[in-house]
Amino acid sequence: MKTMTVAELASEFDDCWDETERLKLILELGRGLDPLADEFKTEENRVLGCQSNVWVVSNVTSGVPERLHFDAASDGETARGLIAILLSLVNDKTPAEILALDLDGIFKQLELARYVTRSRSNGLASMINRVRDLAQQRHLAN
Amino acid sequence: MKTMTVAELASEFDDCWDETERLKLILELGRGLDPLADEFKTEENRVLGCQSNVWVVSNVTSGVPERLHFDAASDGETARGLIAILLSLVNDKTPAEILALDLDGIFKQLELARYVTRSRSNGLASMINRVRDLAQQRHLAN
Amino acid sequence: MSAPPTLPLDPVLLRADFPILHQRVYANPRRGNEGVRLAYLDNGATTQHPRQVVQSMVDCYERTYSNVHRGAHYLSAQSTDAVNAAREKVQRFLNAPRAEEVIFTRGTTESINLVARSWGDAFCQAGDEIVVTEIEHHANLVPWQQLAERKGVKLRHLRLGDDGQLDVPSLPSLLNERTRLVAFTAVSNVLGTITPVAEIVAQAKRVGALTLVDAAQSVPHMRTDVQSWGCDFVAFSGHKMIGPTGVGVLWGRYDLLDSMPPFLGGGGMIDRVWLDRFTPGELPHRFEAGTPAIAEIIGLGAAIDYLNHVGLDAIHAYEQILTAKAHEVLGALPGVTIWGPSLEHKAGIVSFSVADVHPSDVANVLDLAGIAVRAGHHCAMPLHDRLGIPASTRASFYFYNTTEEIERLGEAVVRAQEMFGRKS
Amino acid sequence: MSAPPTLPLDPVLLRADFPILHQRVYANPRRGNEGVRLAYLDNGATTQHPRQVVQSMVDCYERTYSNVHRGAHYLSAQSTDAVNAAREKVQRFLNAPRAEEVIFTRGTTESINLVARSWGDAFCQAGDEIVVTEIEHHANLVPWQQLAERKGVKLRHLRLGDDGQLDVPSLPSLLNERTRLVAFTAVSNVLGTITPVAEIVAQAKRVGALTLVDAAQSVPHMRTDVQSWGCDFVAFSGHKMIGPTGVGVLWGRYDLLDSMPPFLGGGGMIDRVWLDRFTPGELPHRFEAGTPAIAEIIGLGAAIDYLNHVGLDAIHAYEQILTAKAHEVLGALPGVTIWGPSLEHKAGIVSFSVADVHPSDVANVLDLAGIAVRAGHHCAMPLHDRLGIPASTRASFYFYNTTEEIERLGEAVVRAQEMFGRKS
Ligand SMILES: Cc1ncc(COP(=O)(O)O)c(C=O)c1O
Ligand SMILES: Cc1ncc(COP(=O)(O)O)c(C=O)c1O
Repeated sequence: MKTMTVAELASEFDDCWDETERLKLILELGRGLDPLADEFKTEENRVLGCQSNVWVVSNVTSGVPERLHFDAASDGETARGLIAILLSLVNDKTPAEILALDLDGIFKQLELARYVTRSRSNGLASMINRVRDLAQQRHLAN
Repeated sequence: MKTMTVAELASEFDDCWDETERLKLILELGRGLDPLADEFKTEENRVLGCQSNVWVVSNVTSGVPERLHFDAASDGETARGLIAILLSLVNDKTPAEILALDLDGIFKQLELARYVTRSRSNGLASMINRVRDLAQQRHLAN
Repeated sequence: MSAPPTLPLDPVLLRADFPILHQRVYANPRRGNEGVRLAYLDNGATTQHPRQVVQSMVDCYERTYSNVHRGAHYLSAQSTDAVNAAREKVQRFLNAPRAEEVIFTRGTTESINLVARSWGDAFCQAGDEIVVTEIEHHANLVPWQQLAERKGVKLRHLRLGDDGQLDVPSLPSLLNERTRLVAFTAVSNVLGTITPVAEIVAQAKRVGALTLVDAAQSVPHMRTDVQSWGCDFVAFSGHKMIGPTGVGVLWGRYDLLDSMPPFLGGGGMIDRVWLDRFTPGELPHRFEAGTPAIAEIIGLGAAIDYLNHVGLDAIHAYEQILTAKAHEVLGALPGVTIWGPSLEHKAGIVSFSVADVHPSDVANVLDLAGIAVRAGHHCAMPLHDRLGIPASTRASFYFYNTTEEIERLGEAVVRAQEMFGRKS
Repeated sequence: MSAPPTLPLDPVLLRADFPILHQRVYANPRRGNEGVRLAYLDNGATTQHPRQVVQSMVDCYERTYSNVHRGAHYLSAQSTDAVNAAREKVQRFLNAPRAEEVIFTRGTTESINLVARSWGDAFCQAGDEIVVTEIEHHANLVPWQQLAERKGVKLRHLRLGDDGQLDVPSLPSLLNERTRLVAFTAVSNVLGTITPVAEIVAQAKRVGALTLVDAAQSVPHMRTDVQSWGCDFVAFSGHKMIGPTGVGVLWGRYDLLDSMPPFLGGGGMIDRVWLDRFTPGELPHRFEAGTPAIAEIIGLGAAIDYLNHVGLDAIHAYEQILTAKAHEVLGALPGVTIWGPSLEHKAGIVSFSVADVHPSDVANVLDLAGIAVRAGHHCAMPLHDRLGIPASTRASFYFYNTTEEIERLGEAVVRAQEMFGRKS
């Protein structure tokens, strides 16, 4: 799935007339998520605090500076859309760049804050935490 | 201390202009309480749930039907007045008569209900319970 | 309260007391979108509040508020009176023998934990057994697992039958002279199953076991009589019965409670304290350490007044109508599976699955249609394991819901199928 | 907020937000007696509530109320947001590093019991030692006595000096490599003594002991900075800081909390549950089993907003003025003994004895004059034993009290002496 800028995402979401259209857009973005092989759908990669199952793995790209590439999957379609949006914001950035992003703020700007809140239903807050944790680990390892 | 009827008490309390006068009357009635020998001021006779210490003992009078006579003491003067009023209502009655009394109701009628409520400060509720328990024990023993 | 013909109560009239129900959600004024009407069908999680209940707490804070029990002043007497009065309301509501048997807690969860820690730690030994059921809320499961771990107690499990009811006929085979307690729910918070409380209690008594009833989903919806149940402990929450958050009840038999050591230590629960030891106080105070939830207890009293005014029998009868309507509406949709027993064994809770659509996706679409339901495991994971599903979508009703709201629920489920369902 | 010249804040202006303070008590209309003005001087027991705090809860119940966390709908998101926002307000109020370190409980009492059961049972062994002080409220004494009994832990006691302050110089002699915890109050609820928190914490750290601060009487009245204190746990109650009943806080260091097993078991505190076991969830949820006190947590957030608006430094400075006034007024009365340290070590709490008059009699007369104080042991029996008295009368202040109310207190004490004092 391609990386999108916040501006690109914002303009797409801003075109939605109501929440149902907004949801449809989330689902559409989710369909663009690269598939995750079943072997990665482990307990370790599962994000706690999501209602549908969400798995996130990160890989370090070769090259300097090193960048992180995330893959993810979910059995819930809304959750898949949300993780797709999240990954489009962070993928192939350096750990430091990722940590510098105000992800909560961005989702607020996209008027998706309500999905962050519902940490226990859609789990976006937990997904954000997981991505940040993975970036943090890599950042400290360097 | 003499036994008083509810009517007698009510008429005395009804003459009070304010709560301070009412308190003065309580204190005055307390001064009429027969003294309790120190040997009876034991942990066993102490009424739990009173802020000042209150001790109550009961004696069975000879004669048929048997009657209960209570003696009591307190180191708080308000408490002493309240227990004096209580004893004047129950003393030298049969256990069954005591159990039949609606003591809460009587104190309400005397506009002393607030002293019943404050079970943990003046302890009137606890005193009432103790007197009823002692009467109950005697009633069951017969 | 005169209900419309054929209805046991008048939901429209009652709804007028609930300001929160009269709103539109997801409006977007910038785009001239005025949103959708709210249909609150998440009463299993928590219920809404009539003005009368809210006002009782406002009155408390604006007129009579003080700490209770030990203050020697005017306001303190008023607050103490009010808390005592609420305790007596709960007593009558449960038909309990004594007001001192009513212990105020934060909710069902704390009530059950109190029993597990106080009674459990004092009276259970390694090798003793406790029976719970497969349909319990985590609140009536985890505390016993924790006790099992602390004390070496063995847990046994009464199974759910394929008919959506507890397999009560198998209960005797789980009971023996080592059984100390049977802890079970009166109404399943997922399946809506009404369990045969008195029957289970009678069985438990036969082996001398105590019984704890998780009544979180029954006390708000149907008449409760702890004496006719014959059980030893009952736990429930204020917030599921139009009462405030922060308050719940543990009811227990007087003699039993009186034999139990304190749970939380602190002010109010003692008789005497020295630097190195204390002696516990009397009931109910022994189990109410610290400042109680004064305003919330008063609010719970007001909630009971309101429920009594509506009438518990009317509430139950009306909810039966709503549940039947939900079965009718959802049952007519292909691909929708309704979990739980048949209507006559069911309270106002209807959980379902939609083929090929994740429950959280279902709930999401419903939400956007203004319909508040819950999706997930509803704090009953073992039950979902038993059903072979990770999660379900739950609609749960109260007396202020209407059949029209249930029709909207059905329409929204169809919309979810359209948006998510695998196109065949 | 512009305060009158010479005062750090304007109590008259602030009082306008507190409807309950503007009343007369003990009126007797039948006799044309219009009662006396209320002077609420029982703030150590609980404080009153400004309209803003009450309104925040009314708004919650009338507009946004729902259960939090797991509901997948509009209201549920609003409630979850509001609870999260309140948690962050508490975090900032304490200058705590992380919001997840803020655990909502019913109050100080539950907070301390949580630590005693979770941390204590998991990490303390027979022979370990815990230091408490002689001036503790029962809430910071009984839970440790219970732990001592469960685990064979030994309690040691830091004494009260004759100057009304803790005998901190003797603390090193109580500490050794077996000391696991020092649990102490930041402000005595009887003497008003402000204890040297950072100093005690530093001493405890020297032997590797943890520290728990009972901040029930300090957090409402002076600026709190858990990082500059350097302690491990802090406990306090909403109802003592113009917040609602039914809510309190345990703050703990993240790593420490994260190493602790759950206390109450139930919904929300788990990651996964099977019939026979569970895995605990993340912070703060691990310690918040069951439905939290949602409206009360929101009310606590509103209380913090209000206190920040008034300013904690202004509150503390103003209370110093009230306390000085009380010392002046009561100190001038023959037969009156004021307990506790000198003014510079004292918060807004003044306990006293009147020669030859029982404290409950004093409080009674004060009450009839409209002055709400508390008489008794104030849940600090060992402290009263140390003072050699069974009980005392306590006046305790907050920012809405006035020096005029303290003058009335003095006059009423004189009246009590006249009514009860042994005539010489
Ligand atoms: C110092 C201190 N600790 C603990 C408590 C107990 O607080 P709560 O009753 O709110 O649990 C109080 C209040 O009574 C107190 O003053
Ligand atoms: C059957 C049942 N038991 C226990 C609980 C827990 O109640 P609370 O969260 O109020 O403690 C609930 C509600 O979630 C429930 O439905």
